[in-house]
Amino acid sequence: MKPVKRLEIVIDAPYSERITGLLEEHDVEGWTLMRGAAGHGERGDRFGDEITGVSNNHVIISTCAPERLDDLLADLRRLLEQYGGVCLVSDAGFLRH
Amino acid sequence: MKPVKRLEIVIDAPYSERITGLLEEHDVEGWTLMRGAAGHGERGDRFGDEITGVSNNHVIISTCAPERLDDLLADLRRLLEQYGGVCLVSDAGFLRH
Amino acid sequence: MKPVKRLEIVIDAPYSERITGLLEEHDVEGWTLMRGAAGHGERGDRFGDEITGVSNNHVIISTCAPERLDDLLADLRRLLEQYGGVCLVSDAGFLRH
Amino acid sequence: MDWALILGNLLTPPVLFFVLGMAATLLRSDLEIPQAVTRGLSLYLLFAIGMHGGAELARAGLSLDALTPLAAGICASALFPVATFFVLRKRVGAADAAAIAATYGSISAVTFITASSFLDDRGVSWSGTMVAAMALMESPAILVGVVLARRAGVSSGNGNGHGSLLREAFLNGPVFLLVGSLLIGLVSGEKGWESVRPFVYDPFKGVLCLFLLDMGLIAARRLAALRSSGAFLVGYAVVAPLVHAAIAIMAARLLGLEAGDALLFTVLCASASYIAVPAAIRLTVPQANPSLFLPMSLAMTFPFNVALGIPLYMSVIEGVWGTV
Amino acid sequence: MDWALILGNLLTPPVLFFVLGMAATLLRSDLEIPQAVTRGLSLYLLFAIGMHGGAELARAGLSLDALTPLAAGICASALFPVATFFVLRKRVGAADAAAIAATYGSISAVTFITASSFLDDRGVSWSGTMVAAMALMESPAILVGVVLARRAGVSSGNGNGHGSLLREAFLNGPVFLLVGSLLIGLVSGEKGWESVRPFVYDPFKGVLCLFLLDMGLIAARRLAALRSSGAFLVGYAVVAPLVHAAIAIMAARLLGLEAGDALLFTVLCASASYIAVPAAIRLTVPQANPSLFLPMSLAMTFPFNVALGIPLYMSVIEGVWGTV
Amino acid sequence: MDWALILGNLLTPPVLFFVLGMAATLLRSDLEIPQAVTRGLSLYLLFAIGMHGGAELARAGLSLDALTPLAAGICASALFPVATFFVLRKRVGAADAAAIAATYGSISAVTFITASSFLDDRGVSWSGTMVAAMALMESPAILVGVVLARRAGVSSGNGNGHGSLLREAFLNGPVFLLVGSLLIGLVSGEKGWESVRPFVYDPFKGVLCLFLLDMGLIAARRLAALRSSGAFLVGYAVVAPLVHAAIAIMAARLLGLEAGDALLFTVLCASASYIAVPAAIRLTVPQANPSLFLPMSLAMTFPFNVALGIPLYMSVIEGVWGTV
Ligand SMILES: Nc1ncnc2c1ncn2[C@@H]1O[C@H](COP(=O)(O)O)[C@@H](O)[C@H]1O
Ligand SMILES: Nc1ncnc2c1ncn2[C@@H]1O[C@H](COP(=O)(O)O)[C@@H](O)[C@H]1O
Ligand SMILES: Nc1ncnc2c1ncn2[C@@H]1O[C@H](COP(=O)(O)O)[C@@H](O)[C@H]1O
Ligand code: NA
Ligand code: NA
Ligand code: NA
Repeated sequence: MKPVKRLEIVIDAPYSERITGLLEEHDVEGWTLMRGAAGHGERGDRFGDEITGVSNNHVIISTCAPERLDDLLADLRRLLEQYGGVCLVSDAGFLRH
Repeated sequence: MKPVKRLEIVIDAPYSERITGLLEEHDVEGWTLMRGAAGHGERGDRFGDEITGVSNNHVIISTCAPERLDDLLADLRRLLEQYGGVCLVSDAGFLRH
Repeated sequence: MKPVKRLEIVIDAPYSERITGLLEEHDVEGWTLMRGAAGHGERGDRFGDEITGVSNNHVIISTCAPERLDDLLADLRRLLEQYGGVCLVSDAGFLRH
Repeated sequence: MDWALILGNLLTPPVLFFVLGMAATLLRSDLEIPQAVTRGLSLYLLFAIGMHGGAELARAGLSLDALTPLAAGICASALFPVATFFVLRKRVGAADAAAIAATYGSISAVTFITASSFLDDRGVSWSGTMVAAMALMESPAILVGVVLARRAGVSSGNGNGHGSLLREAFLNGPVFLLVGSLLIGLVSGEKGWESVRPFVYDPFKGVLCLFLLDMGLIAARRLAALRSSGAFLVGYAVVAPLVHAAIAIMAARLLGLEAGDALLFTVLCASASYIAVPAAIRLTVPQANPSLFLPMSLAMTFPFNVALGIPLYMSVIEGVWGTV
Repeated sequence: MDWALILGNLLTPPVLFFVLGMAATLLRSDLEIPQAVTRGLSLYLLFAIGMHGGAELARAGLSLDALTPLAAGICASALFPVATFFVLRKRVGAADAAAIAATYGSISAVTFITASSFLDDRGVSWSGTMVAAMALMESPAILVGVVLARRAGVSSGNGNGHGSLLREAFLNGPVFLLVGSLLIGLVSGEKGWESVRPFVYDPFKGVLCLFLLDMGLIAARRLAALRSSGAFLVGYAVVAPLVHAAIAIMAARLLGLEAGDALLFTVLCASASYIAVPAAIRLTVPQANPSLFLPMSLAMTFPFNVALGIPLYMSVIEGVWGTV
Repeated sequence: MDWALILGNLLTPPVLFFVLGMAATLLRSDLEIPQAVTRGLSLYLLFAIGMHGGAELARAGLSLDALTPLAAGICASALFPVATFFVLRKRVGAADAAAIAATYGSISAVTFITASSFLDDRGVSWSGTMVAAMALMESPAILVGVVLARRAGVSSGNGNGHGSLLREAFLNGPVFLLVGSLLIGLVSGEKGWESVRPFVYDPFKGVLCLFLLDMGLIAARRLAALRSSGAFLVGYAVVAPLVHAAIAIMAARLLGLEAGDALLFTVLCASASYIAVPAAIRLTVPQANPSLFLPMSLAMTFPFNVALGIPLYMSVIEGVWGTV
């Protein structure tokens, strides 16, 4: 089990590809994306009921090596500033098949 | 990146609004809700297949300042006792747009 | 609040029952399963769009007592080796209704 | 006993698809229907049967005659739970007894729909009043069940008392949609009906087949949970519909209902809810264990009624009414 | 004012189901429609109205006459946003003004569909050209809105400039499906139309009822957000359709449209987008607050048009055109 | 070569919607169909084609004549994989060769359905037997593919051997639904068919259009993955259907099938599975890389067959059979 940083990002559905693109640029081991979340944040309520799904939140989970976290977060912060959304970071052990 | 407590609550779908209401009363920064989870716990199996969705689990993720955790948990415990469900608490760093 | 190990497993949809079966064999307190995740890993992209859902990822969250983690991971590793997928392990506090 | 009728029913597409669904789960096929599809189909069925019933009511006009089965339905839905509660209370505790009482006092819209399609296949007419009766029979059972639980000391789940109880009984999603569609069908009359007919009437039976396939999958998944219910409750899940049906047939005869309406009334009394009531009970009596009342109605009573009950009740009614 | 027309409209199934949906949310019923079903229904409606319009166009042939409403539609969709922007800019800032401008310059396909179904019910004919006009009126408003925002100094959300803007205006999911279905309907002609007709035409009104039920649920959820918009914007959401409609009726008269087409043209101008535009604006002007423009169009303008606007505009048009 | 036939096919709504879907993904439109809707539509198509085939079989009666194409289908589905496996094994390894072998030995229900709709449009008749042939051709290919993999030393994915293999081959969701619906259609006969016809038959082509739109979206998403497959496999994905089709046409001629049935038989042999087989292979040969066999069949063979293959095979058959 490898020690990693676990990232959990909540982002508006239309921007999620930019986030996963960024993650891949930073060579993360992989990511998982869950669609269609509702939510509440600084920019108000999300009911998760919209007709195009454009105001859904997507939840993205990923991991990165602890020493590469700062770089990744610097870039991520720029995207979040532009698009809204949040990121939670925590310590975890990573077990790959 | 602000240190926070990450909360992950699994609750029966019909009660999720009471949980998010409670979270907002306690001034959390926000929350994210994922619908339609299946599960297994003390009260048996949830298949996530029911016709009204009333026996689905909802998963709610939120954060709060570490010093406000105890207050929040005291209230949350009361709701969970009444309705069933569980809560996982862990340490995390929080990055907001 | 009881200290536990939080497990987060991403696995191909068709194998998720074997994972939850394994978790139950190891007497975890319960588990929650979220269906239909997309993802990216060593074995390529998952779009979460397939017609049978067979290439969806399922995300399973569970907890176990810290002292029982090693046993559980040993068995889990064997399944992941066979089927692909990943597991994240972290520390958490567990609050049950 | 008209065995041909029973066998004939077993060979209609709706029943066969239900059996196919159960078989899929029991044989561990990986056939799976996404929950959103299940819920979409059930919304369609409630919407369609509501509109249909409303249009039939508009056609027939509201007469005094129509009030008889409505009143009978409300009485049945309020009285059966009382009896059930006292029969079960000692064995399973007040909360679960109340939940089962509400479940069996209320009705199963899908059983009703299957019965109406059974009648259509045989060319037996039935009236829109029965749809109204169905709509009216959901709420009293919920109310009575919850009040019985409260009187027996089971505390309120949500702490805001009567308002919330009434809301669950009457504003419960499926009840609301059914009643709303019925009223809209009634108000918008023949012209409204014609405009929605190609959606709500023509494809109805086909959708029912697909939905019953899904119900088969869902019901069979709950068979395992029946083991923990014990033999008494499993037996109850088959005996209760027979007892309710017998009472209902007698009542229908006394009230002078036509054969078609008599079958539907019987099916309403004999069927148990697995849509509206579980939703309402979860909110008002959270102490009740859903892995008791839900598998009983879904995995036992529902299949029993759909496969055997409907033609059985019909063969009795045909015998008594003297129409073949 | 033709009150009978307005009341009559209120009693048709589509409007009644919309009201039922709003009532469900306001009375806090737990009726809920899964998002996948909502999105499936909306795909169906765009697909169906596109095919229908294309088939009508194929039937009529593309004539010079048809170009008049198309050109008028494009102009309206480009000019209304400019006016809106300068009216609102001081009050709500450039980003939100541009978003609202695009929203009200664009159109609501569901309002259009409801109006076409209103015409069908009354036996008033309308032409496929109007579907083409609808398809053409989505993109200019988006373009103009975004360009206004950029000129006012609101920076680009995605950093890749014009390419991405054009993509959002023309390749936006709903616009793409509508235009694509229209072209396919046009190309595949009568034979193609006959093959899809039992799916896209016959059940259309029934599906519309179910979709409007859902729209009622969704719209009512946003009523609370209106409070934060302030009285000015709420008022704007009712006044704007009336002003747009008045201008549109005059234009339709000058251009010599038939009564049916005039109503549809009016409804296109008077309606505001809550599907295509919000999607495009989120990507091109992320600074705009979706809890302003979305509730305005969805919770105010849409219900207003569906319940009152359509028959109101029709009664004016009938008066002016002199056809009863 | 009948170019008019090929061009004519390209201009039918199903093919145009497939192209529209591919265009949407390639132009990076954000058009997206929720997975629950995709899966719902595919369940509908399997259910509908199964019922339809069953009803046709019931009508024709089970005759000895009907057994010929069934037996031929089973042989094709068992033999093609063997040949494929030995052709590919050296190049891609045993696990992937077995997976591709099963994929191309099995069939694509949607290609079959598109071909049947192509025949209907041209007024060429075909028999329900072909639906039965389709249902029978899924499982042998899976069995043979897996057995070949096992013999070549690829270990079992799930450790419970033959039982599980047979389950995947025969109880696989799509296979189970198709076979089940076929049997139900057969058993419930004309009366059952009439009751579901307005749901399973009339709207069928319209639903197919919507589904093919979705298939276009899905297929185009996999085009990128083809790059990693290499030129050999990409070429294989076009050559294989041509080779299979040529063999199938000869066999159909020898067996004396009518032109319509010959086309369907050819399409079954020439098409590759992307629904049933991937599902089964994932469970029985998890070592096989799904980003090889899935994009080949979904992003190459499927579009090729739908757009060009079907009319191409038909023009050959018309030439050989001498019917125009
Ligand atoms: N503290 C939080 N915990 C969990 N999710 C959050 C939190 N804050 C915001 N979110 C999610 O992020 C989305 C966007 O947040 P915001 O940009 O602040 O409106 C919200 O709709 C929530 O789903
Ligand atoms: N240890 C656990 N880890 C993750 N989820 C759990 C755990 N225990 C219970 N759950 C979830 O919480 C739901 C309600 O639990 P319970 O009230 O114990 O039946 C279950 O259906 C699971 O989805
Ligand atoms: N580092 C990671 N973080 C989150 N999810 C991951 C990670 N790596 C892999 N996954 C998920 O696990 C699935 C299977 O991974 P793999 O077996 O590596 O292809 C992927 O499709 C992702 O959804
Ligand atoms: Na009952
Ligand atoms: Na407008
Ligand atoms: Na084949």
